Amino acid sequence: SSAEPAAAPVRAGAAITPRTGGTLRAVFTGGGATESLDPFAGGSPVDLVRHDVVFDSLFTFRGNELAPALAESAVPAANGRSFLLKLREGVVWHDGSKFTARDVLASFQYMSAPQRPYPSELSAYFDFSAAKVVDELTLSVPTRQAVGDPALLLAAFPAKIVKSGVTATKAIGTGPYRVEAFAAGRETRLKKFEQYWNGPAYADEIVLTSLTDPQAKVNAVLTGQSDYTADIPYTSAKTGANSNDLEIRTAGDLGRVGFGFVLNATKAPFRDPRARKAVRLGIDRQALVDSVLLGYGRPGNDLFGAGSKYFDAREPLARNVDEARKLVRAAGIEGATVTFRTAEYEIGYNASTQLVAEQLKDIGLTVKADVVGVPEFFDVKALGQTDGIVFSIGAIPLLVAYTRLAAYPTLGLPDNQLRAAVSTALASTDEKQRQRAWVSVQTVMADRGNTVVWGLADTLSLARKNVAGVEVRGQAKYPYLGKAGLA
Amino acid sequence: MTPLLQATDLTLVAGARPIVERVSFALAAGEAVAITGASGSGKTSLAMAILGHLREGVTHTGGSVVVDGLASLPVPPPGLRGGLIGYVGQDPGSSLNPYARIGKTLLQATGRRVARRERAGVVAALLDRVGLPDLGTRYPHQLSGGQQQRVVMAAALARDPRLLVLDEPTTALDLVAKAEVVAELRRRSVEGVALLWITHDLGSVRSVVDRVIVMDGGRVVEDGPVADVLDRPVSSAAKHLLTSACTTASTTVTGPPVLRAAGIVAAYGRHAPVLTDVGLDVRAGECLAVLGASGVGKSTLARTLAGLHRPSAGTLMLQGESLAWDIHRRSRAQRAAVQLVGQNPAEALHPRQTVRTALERPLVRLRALPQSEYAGEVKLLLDAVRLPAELADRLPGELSGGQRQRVALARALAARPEVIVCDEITSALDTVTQSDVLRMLTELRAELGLAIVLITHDPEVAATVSDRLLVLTGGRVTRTGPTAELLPPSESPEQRVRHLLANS
Amino acid sequence: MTTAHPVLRHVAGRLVTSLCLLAGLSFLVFVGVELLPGDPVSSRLGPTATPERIATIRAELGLDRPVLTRYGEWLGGVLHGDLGTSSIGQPVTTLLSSRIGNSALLAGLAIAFLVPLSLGFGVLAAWRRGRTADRVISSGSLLLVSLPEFVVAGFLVLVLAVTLRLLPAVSLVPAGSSPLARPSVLVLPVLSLLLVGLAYATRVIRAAAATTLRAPYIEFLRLSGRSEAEVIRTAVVPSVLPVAVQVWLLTGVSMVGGAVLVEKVFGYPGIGELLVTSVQTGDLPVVQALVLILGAATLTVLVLADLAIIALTPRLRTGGAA
Amino acid sequence: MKRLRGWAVTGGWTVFAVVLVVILVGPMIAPHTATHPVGPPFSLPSGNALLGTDHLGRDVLSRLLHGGRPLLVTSLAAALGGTLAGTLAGLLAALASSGRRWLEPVLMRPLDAIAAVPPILLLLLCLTVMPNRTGLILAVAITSAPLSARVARAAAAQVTGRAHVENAIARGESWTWLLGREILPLVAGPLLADLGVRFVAAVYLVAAAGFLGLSTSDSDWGLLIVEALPGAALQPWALLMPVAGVALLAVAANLSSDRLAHRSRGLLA
Ligand SMILES: Nc1ncnc2c1ncn2[C@@H]1O[C@H](COP(=O)(O)OP(=O)(O)OP(=O)(O)O)[C@@H](O)[C@H]1O
Ligand SMILES: Nc1ncnc2c1ncn2[C@@H]1O[C@H](COP(=O)(O)OP(=O)(O)OP(=O)(O)O)[C@@H](O)[C@H]1O
Ligand SMILES: [Mg+2]
Ligand SMILES: [Mg+2]
Repeated sequence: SSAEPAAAPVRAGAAITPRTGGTLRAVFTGGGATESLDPFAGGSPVDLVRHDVVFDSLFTFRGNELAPALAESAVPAANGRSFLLKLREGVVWHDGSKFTARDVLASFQYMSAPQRPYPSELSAYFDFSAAKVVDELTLSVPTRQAVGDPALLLAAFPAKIVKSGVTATKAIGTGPYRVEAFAAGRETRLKKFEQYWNGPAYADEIVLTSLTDPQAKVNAVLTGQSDYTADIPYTSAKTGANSNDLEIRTAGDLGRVGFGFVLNATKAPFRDPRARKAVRLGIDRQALVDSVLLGYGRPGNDLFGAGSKYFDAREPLARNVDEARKLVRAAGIEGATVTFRTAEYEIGYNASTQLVAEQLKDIGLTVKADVVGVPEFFDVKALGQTDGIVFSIGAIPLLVAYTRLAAYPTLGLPDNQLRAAVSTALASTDEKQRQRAWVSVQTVMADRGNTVVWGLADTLSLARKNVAGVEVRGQAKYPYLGKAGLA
Repeated sequence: MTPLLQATDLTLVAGARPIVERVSFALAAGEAVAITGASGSGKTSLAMAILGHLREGVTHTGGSVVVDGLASLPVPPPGLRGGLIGYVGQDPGSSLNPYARIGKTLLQATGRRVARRERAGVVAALLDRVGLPDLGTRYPHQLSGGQQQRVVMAAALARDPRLLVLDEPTTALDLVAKAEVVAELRRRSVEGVALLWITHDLGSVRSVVDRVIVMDGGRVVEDGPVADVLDRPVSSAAKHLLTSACTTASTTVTGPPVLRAAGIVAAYGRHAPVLTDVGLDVRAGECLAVLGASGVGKSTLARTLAGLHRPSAGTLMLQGESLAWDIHRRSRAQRAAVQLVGQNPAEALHPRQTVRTALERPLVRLRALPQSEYAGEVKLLLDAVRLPAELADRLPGELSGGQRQRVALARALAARPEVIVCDEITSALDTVTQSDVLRMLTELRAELGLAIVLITHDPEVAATVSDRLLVLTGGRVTRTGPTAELLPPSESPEQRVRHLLANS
Repeated sequence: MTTAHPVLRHVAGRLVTSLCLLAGLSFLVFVGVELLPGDPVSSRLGPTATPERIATIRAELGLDRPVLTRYGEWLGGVLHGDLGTSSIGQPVTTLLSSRIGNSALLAGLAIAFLVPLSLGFGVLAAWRRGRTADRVISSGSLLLVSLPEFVVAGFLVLVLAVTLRLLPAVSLVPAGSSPLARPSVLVLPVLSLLLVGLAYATRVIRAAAATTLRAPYIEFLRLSGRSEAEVIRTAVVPSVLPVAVQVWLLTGVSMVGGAVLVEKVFGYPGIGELLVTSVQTGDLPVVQALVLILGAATLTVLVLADLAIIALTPRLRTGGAA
Repeated sequence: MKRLRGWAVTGGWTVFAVVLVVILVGPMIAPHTATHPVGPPFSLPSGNALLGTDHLGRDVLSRLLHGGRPLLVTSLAAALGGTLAGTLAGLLAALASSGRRWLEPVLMRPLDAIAAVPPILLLLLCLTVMPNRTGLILAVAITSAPLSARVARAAAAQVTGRAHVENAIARGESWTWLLGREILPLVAGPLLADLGVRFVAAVYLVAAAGFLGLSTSDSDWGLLIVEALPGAALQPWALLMPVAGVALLAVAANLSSDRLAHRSRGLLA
């Protein structure tokens, strides 16, 4: 049957290493005219890919582990109310000048200014206005609340370091590539920066192309106009590549995105934990994976953050319609109608809502899909009135995932034990204690939580076989190309 | 010698009704033949068949037409039209391409490329042949009826065809213009061009044609040398046609005028005025004839009175009360009171509405008649204009030219007007029908006090039916007075016109 | 006395009316976009933003002030040639400048082919009414009309680009150059736009020409021996032009701002997609500027279209209808 | 040849009738519901699903059978409404050029203003004020009215000066008669062609509205097409069948309206 994938996707060019030289052409989803060279302005995948190779962060992820980048360490004070940031020596900017602590201080202030279209959320944790330069390569930064692992936050939120006193749109960074030409919504040409602190990159040149239509991205590679594209639709993957030269790759376990729903636990019927549990038991995870993800993924265990550190990889619940019906009856909501809010914010949101609505008919719940347009999806007022909302979270640190959910009054779970455990996980400077806190958080969520994560979706890319060195650091949709090139 | 044109047993039917029945005749090269016959006798249908064309709804069921050895039916051979046969249709108003200027139409009619520099000259020369000034830059709708007709004639002559098929080509022409056209055709005939000339006006073709064919009910009832047929007709149809009957004693009507216009100045766009200070009045039961050369502004005057053309100055009174120039500002009674029968009957009828609809609408809009009486009234109206009742359910395209003209007249009568403005309403009618219609109008004058403004180029008609006369020259009224004084019965038509125009 | 005079007066009057319309329109749209669901700030920040932050940023951007005040400021800016700043901080003028040219190029090319082709096919079909040529053209155009442009575009890409590799699948235009520098990237987008517009224009022109062909003067022209080519050229074509021009001009206008799907499928840098994304993300300054520019262009074209009716209809041209 | 033409026309009517019947009784004869998955997604035609399944494993045939009615109700209503309103305005404007000159700008300027707003914006604005089927019909109708109006006016301008129209005006005929009986029959051809195109455009605008979260039904044919597009290579039937449905409807409607125009000599030229 056509439900089987055409060919199992391969792991990203693991066996081959890139050679030095050549031009790598890659296509990513663009943001049209809203693209920007300013790392705190452009927010589309192609922007993020570009920011990643032009600018550096203080810390980054390698897989789900933290790795130092422009910073060497961030040592918190014992009470967690400040930390000392030690910077790397010998880093130079694209214009040849030396990188210093003053640049970092200026960047902190720039990124947290509310005029930025995407101001960094770090200012919720750190008091950048009171940060001080200690010496050429050291800063001291006070925090607004106790933070046990500041490096994690500095890596998790966008915190690219821009040069002090230079407009960010000039795109002078410290990264492995510098901008040669840029046209919003069309193309960026990047040239290798020979003085990169981590050793020069492989490809001499990278051409990033922006397209918005998923099929167009695939076509660009199929017809040889480009070498690589990430985040291709499952239908394209299933159709397969038309040449032996190309392959479909998967980002692997760490690059999966959790797809699911968040139930509104602040009002009936999902105020009742039995009702929430009934939904978890009522859905058919495998069917959803087979339909919405066309089999490219695996069932989820209702917890967000798969692939990140501290994740509780327990077994998914099996579908149990009888049990679910019993719970529905016990909660006194048999035959009730609930609304699930959805928009095609990501491919598959509307489809999964429609399918879940069909599946929950079996347990005596009528789900009314409230399909809205993308721009109004996160309308706070509307979120408060709906009973459930379709949601997805990729492999981001649990801390970020749970703070994001808690930020919306109707998405967070009103549970004291949970709240306490999350604060501990944030504040504690002790690794063991943090780990225990995360176990506790996820136990609560698994037991009586309001998230229904039915599947972990693969992120697929289409590449010429000689494209090598594409790394996933954080989200697989916007991979890191600093080490990529042609073999 | 084989004839240039040979029709053998030609039969055309519309529906089940034959409209041309077993017609046979021949035409030698250089010969000139007139075809005449009552309105609706099949003349136009025959002419079109010679050109290899059948109107929609007409089928060719038997016989043949051979022109210069080539059969025109069912499909005309290339070169037949235009090159071999030049054609002037019965309806000049709807014959000209409304999107092309006259000059362009004429240049095309020459059938050859004319160098840019010579174009204006060629056009002027073609127009001059039919007695027209240089109207090359005008569009057809900017011409008077007579001018359109002569343009069509000029186009037919432009290519020197060997046979000219002319379908009533002089109906809209005054005597002077007609004389010019006839003279031109006589020249052609002498040069060896064969003529097939459909006409009701046998008097003026007499000097041109050699033979006359008389048609009746689709058949040829008489075919012989011109003198024989005109002077010693054998068939009853021919006898009938040739005894021009209508004579009505002109009277002097007194009383206040029904319609009185004064000081009319009318122009088209920014051109110089067509009418200057024109005034007229007409009393109940009176017939006022408006006489004037082609293009002098007669139709403009008619349209102005009817509220369809806005004059730039002038006053108008109906029954002593002021009447608005703009039709939109006239009341229902006023609209009914003044009716116009336009010059171009082909355009006056909606191509997709039956005769019945055309006649019923005025009953609906202008006369509060119960619906049950419509059918009877339609019958009466058709009868008044001598049309058979079965015509009621036909579309205008299925009527002959004279039939259309009479439908338009009947439509105007349907409104029960007090004044009827008739713009050349008898031009397409044979003498019999013409006198019938004119007699009918005269009766209406007497019975209902209908006032008539009769626009005509034919002094004969004016002399026969009108009480008073108004002569337009150069856009002004140059003579006005009782008909009997201005057109003494003792003078011949030509004399009368010369006389009239010379005095103005 | 020149005949152009009343026409000039008419045009002047129409332009003044158009300016008023444009002003009214911009106000309505300003207020209207305000009413659209979704909020510019929250839709831009996406799911990572907390409600408090959204509120702060709204205040920072001045979005909490009355609409009238903001409209007044915007209008003042426009009168000084300043179209404002987009929500990500770029001047709208620079954002639009190259894209408007690209869109106009696409539409212009499509129209340049559309005009002769639709006229040719439409008149041919009417002339051969009921015959094979008509059947082919009529059913072909009907079929094309029934297909949405994204299906047509997708099909063209599949056949001409992916399978046959004749043309580029996406319109990659190097930064800093114009699509004209690589004409091959224009072929498929132009073709897609053309096919859809062509089907429509052909149908309307066919119908108009068929009506003309039944007019008595056509019968007479034929009877007097004019060749069919002459009849078509001098009588049929002029009679369909007034209607055809409306269709061409309005199709052209809609191609400038409405080629969203085609731009998307080919990644062509035009304004159609910009408009849609700006509407969806509530980027008011960009929407405003686009509506203003497209509106001005449309109204100008409409005035031209009206003049075309007058110029191409003899009765109106000579009757001083202006 | 004549025989062949006759066949084509009969064929056109038959197809039209079949499509109409399918639309009317479709929901009753559908083997499954429009929403319930019956197999794996994108499966090709089989005994269980005669036309295969869509991206969610729902039966394409059943969705097709359920989706005809909303298509007709929404898209056809919108197209008819827009064309009617536009035509009326255009014809009136053309007619007014002889008498009431002021009427022309009153009718045409607002339509110009509408034409000057990008359709997508118009659609969104309408739907914000009236987020239901009526709003959608209204929105689509409004976007299509200006073009219809202009086509109608340009066509009518060619005939308004004719003597028979003048005569009708002179005898005080009502606007309805003047428009409906004097002018419309002579310009109906282009307007009918326009209507056909408006209908198809409406189908896809309605489908687009579905993606803005404003769908009025869950299996409108336009929606089926939009949904089937990404997987067209895997399951072409899911795309082809609704496309064929829309095309058939358009072709058949046009064939028969051509025929209608030909036959009813009293009504249409
Ligand atoms: N298409 C048609 N369908 C039905 N009847 C028609 C059609 N065309 C003409 N007729 C009828 O055929 C007869 C002959 O018409 P034709 O036009 O040949 O007459 P005519 O001799 O030219 O008359 P007139 O002098 O009035 O022009 C008329 O009675 C007319 O009503
Ligand atoms: N729309 C127009 N624009 C400009 N000139 C016109 C227009 N209509 C008519 N004319 C001119 O006005 C003059 C008067 O035309 P009108 O139709 O009143 O003449 P007429 O006396 O009825 O002639 P005929 O006997 O030939 O019908 C003519 O010279 C004609 O060329
Ligand atoms: Mg005749
Ligand atoms: Mg006249």
